[in-house]
Amino acid sequence: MAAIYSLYIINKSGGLIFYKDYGSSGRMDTNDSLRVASLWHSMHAISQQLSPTVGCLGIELLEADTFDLHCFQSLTGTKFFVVCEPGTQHMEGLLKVIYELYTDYVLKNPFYEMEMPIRCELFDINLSQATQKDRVALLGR
Amino acid sequence: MQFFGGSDISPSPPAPTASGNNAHMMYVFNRNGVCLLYREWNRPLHTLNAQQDHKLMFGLLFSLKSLTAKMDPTSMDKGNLGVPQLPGQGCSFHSFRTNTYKLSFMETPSGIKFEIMQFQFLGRGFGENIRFVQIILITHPKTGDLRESLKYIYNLYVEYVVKNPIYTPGAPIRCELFNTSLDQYVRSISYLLFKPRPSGTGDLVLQKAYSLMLISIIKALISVSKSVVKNLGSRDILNII
Amino acid sequence: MATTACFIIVSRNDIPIYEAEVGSATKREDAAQMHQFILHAALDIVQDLAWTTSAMYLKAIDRFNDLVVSVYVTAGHILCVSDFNCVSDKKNTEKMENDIYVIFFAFSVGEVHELYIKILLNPLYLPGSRIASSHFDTKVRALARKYL
Amino acid sequence: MIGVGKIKQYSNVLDKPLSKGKQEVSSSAFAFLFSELVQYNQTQVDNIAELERRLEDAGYAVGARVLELLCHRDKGNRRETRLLGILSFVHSTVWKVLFGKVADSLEKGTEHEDEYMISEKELLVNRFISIPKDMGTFNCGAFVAGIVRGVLDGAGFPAVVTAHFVPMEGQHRPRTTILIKFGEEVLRREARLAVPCDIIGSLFDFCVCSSEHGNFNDLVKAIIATPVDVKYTISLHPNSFDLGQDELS
Repeated sequence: MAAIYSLYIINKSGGLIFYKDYGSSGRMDTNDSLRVASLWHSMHAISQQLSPTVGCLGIELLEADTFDLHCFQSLTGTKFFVVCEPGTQHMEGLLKVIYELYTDYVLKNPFYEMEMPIRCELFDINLSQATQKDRVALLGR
Repeated sequence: MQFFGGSDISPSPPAPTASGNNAHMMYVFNRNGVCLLYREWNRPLHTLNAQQDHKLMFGLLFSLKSLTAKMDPTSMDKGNLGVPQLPGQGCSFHSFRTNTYKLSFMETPSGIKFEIMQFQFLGRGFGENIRFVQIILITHPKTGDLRESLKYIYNLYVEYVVKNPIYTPGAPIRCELFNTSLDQYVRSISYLLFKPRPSGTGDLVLQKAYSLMLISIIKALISVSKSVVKNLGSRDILNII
Repeated sequence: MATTACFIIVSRNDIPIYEAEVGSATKREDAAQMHQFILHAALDIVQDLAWTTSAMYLKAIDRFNDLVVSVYVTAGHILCVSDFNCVSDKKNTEKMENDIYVIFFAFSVGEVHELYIKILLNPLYLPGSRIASSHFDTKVRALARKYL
Repeated sequence: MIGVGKIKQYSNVLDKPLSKGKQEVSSSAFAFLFSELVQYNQTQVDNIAELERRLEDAGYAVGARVLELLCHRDKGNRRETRLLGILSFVHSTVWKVLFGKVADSLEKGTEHEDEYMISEKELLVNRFISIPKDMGTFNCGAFVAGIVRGVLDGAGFPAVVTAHFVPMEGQHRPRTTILIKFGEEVLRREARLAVPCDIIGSLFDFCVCSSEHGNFNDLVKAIIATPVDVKYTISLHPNSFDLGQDELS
C-alpha cells in the first residue's frame, strides 16, 4: 500500500515552514527537520546548476532504496516535497493538491505572515482530508 | 512538458551522439572526490569549467548521500547529518530526476563479491582503494532504471581498469580499451532507451538495423575475456538485448 | 401655466443634500424661503406616511394654497421632495392639471433616483453628504426642463 | 482589460446605465482583497474589538449602497416597510447578490423577542481564514455584520449586528451566525404597524414569549396599541397564562 512518510514545505529561502510526519519510524526532531529542509534547498539549487541543458527546474524526484522523494517547486520558489514509499503513484498529483491548499488556506489567510511557519488550522484540516482522500494509507506506526 | 526532442514519438530513433539536447554524460569518482573519469557524449550546455563541475557534482552527491541516510524513514537510528557514510551503510539514493536530465548514481561497496578472488595477492589496502568508486550517469529524464547498466559499466571498469597492471589507483583512467567498450555499451544503451517500443508492425528498416547492432554487441562481448561473460548473469545479458 | 418648482433631496436625518430651483416662472426672492418652508413642513407628514405603503412615489401629500407638494422616498429613506405651483385659470381643471404634473414629476424623479444611486455607488461619496457633482446638477436641470 | 465585447466609453459615470450586474468576481481575488483589508486594519488598531469595529464600518458603507442598488434593480422600486420583509430581503436578495447563494438559515431569537439570527455554514468571507488562538473570539464576519447593519439602518430598521462562531458537532469548522438585535423603536413601530389581519400573528408571538417570562404588560401594551376600531374577541385561555381572573379582565 502506498504510504506517505512525511511532508515538508520550505519557503523560497530554504527555511522550513511546515513539517508533517505521517508515521515514519523515528520522528525527526525539529532541528533535524530544519537541517534537512535547508540541505534539500541547496541540493535543489546545485542540481539546477549542473544541468547539461538549459532550463532546469531542479530535482523533481529522488529515488532511494527505502523511499522516494517527490518535490514540487512553485513559481515563487516555495518547495513542497513528500517522502513516500518507493514506487508510490500520483505523488505529483498530491503535491499539486497540497499546493492548491497552500494557496487557498495559507496565502489567503490574513493572519499568516509570508515565509513564516504555517499555523493555519484550516490548512491542517484540509490537508489531512486531502491525504486521506487519495487513499494513501497513513502508516499508523 | 515536451521540452526537448520528442524522443518517444520521432519515428527514427535519434542517433545517440548528435541527437538534439538530451544529454549523455558519465562521471566516475573515487572516495576522496577525485574525478577518475569524465566521459561526455552529448552536453549542449557547459555552465562551469570542468574542474569546478566535477567538484560541484561530487559535493552534490556527497551531501545527497548523507541527506538520504538522514531521511531514511525506516531505520530508527539516525546518524547526524554531514557525517561521511561508509559505503553501503545506511540507505543511499540511486537516482534523481529533474525536468531536463536524470542522474543515476551507483556506489560500489557491493562490488566486493567477485573481486575477492583477483585481489587476494595484491593485499587488502590496494584493493580497497580501487574498489570503492562512484559511477554517475546523466541521461535523458525519461530513461528508465539504469542500475543494471551501472553495474555493467562497473564490471567494465573492473575488467579494464582495475586489472590493468599499469594503472595506478586513484589516477584518472587512461585505458583505451575501457573507453572503447564503454562507448559501445553506452551507444547501445542510449539506442535501446530511445528505441520506440517496437509495435507489431515496426518498419523493417528498424528491425534490420537493430539486429545488426545486436550481433556487434555479442561479438564485442566474446572478444572480451571469458570471465566477464561468465560472471554476467543471464538476466544482465537479456537486459542488454 | 407657469410652473415654478423647487426640488430638494433630503437625506435620512433631514439634511438637505441637493436643492434646485426649476421651472420657468420668474423667481421671486422671497419665494425661495417659502419653498424651503413648505417642503420642510411636508417632511413630518412623510415620516409616518412612508411606513404605510411600500411604494416609493407618494404622489401629492400636501397642499399649500396653489402649491402641491409630492415626495419620492427611496429605499434608504432619502426623500426627493418637490412642489409645483400650477396656476390654472379654471377651477375644475385644476384637479386634472395637478395629476399631469404629478405624473411628469414621477417620470423625472425616477431618473433622478437612478442618478442618485450612481452618485451613491461612488465609493468616495459619503452617504448623506451634499451632492456637489456638477454633472448631477446639469442632468437634473435637463430632466426638469424636459418634463416640467 | 479584455472586456466582453466593446466597452462603451462614457464621458461621465452618470451616463453609465446601472448594469444588470451579472459579472462574476473571482473568489480568490476577493479573498486576497479582503485579507489585505484585514491586514491593513490590523496594523491600525491595537485591540481586537476595535479591529472588528473597523471591519464593521467598512461593511456598513457597503450595506448602505447595496440596499439602494438592489431595491432599485431587483425589487423594482418597492420599499420594505415590515420587519420580516426587510429580513427576508437581506436573507435572500442581498445574500444571493453578494455571496451567490441564499443564506443557510434565518431564525428568530428564542430568548429575546427582538433578536434574529442569519447563520451560514461557510461564510464566503471566512472560507479561507483561520483565526490564530491568541485572537480569541475575533470573527472576520464582522464585515458582513456591517453590511447587514448598513442595509437595515438604511431601510429604517436600526439594529446592533454582531458575528459569532457557533461550533457545530461533527464539523471541524464552526458555523458563522450573524446576530441582529433590533432597536426599541423598530419594535414599537412594528407593533403599531401590525395591520389587523395579522394582529393575531404578532399577538401570538407576544403571548408565546411574554407567557414564558410573564412580562404581561408587553401583551397589554400591544393590545392597546392596535387600531381601536378593530373588534376582536381574544380568548385567553387562563391556565396557559397562569394568571389571576382580575388581570385577565
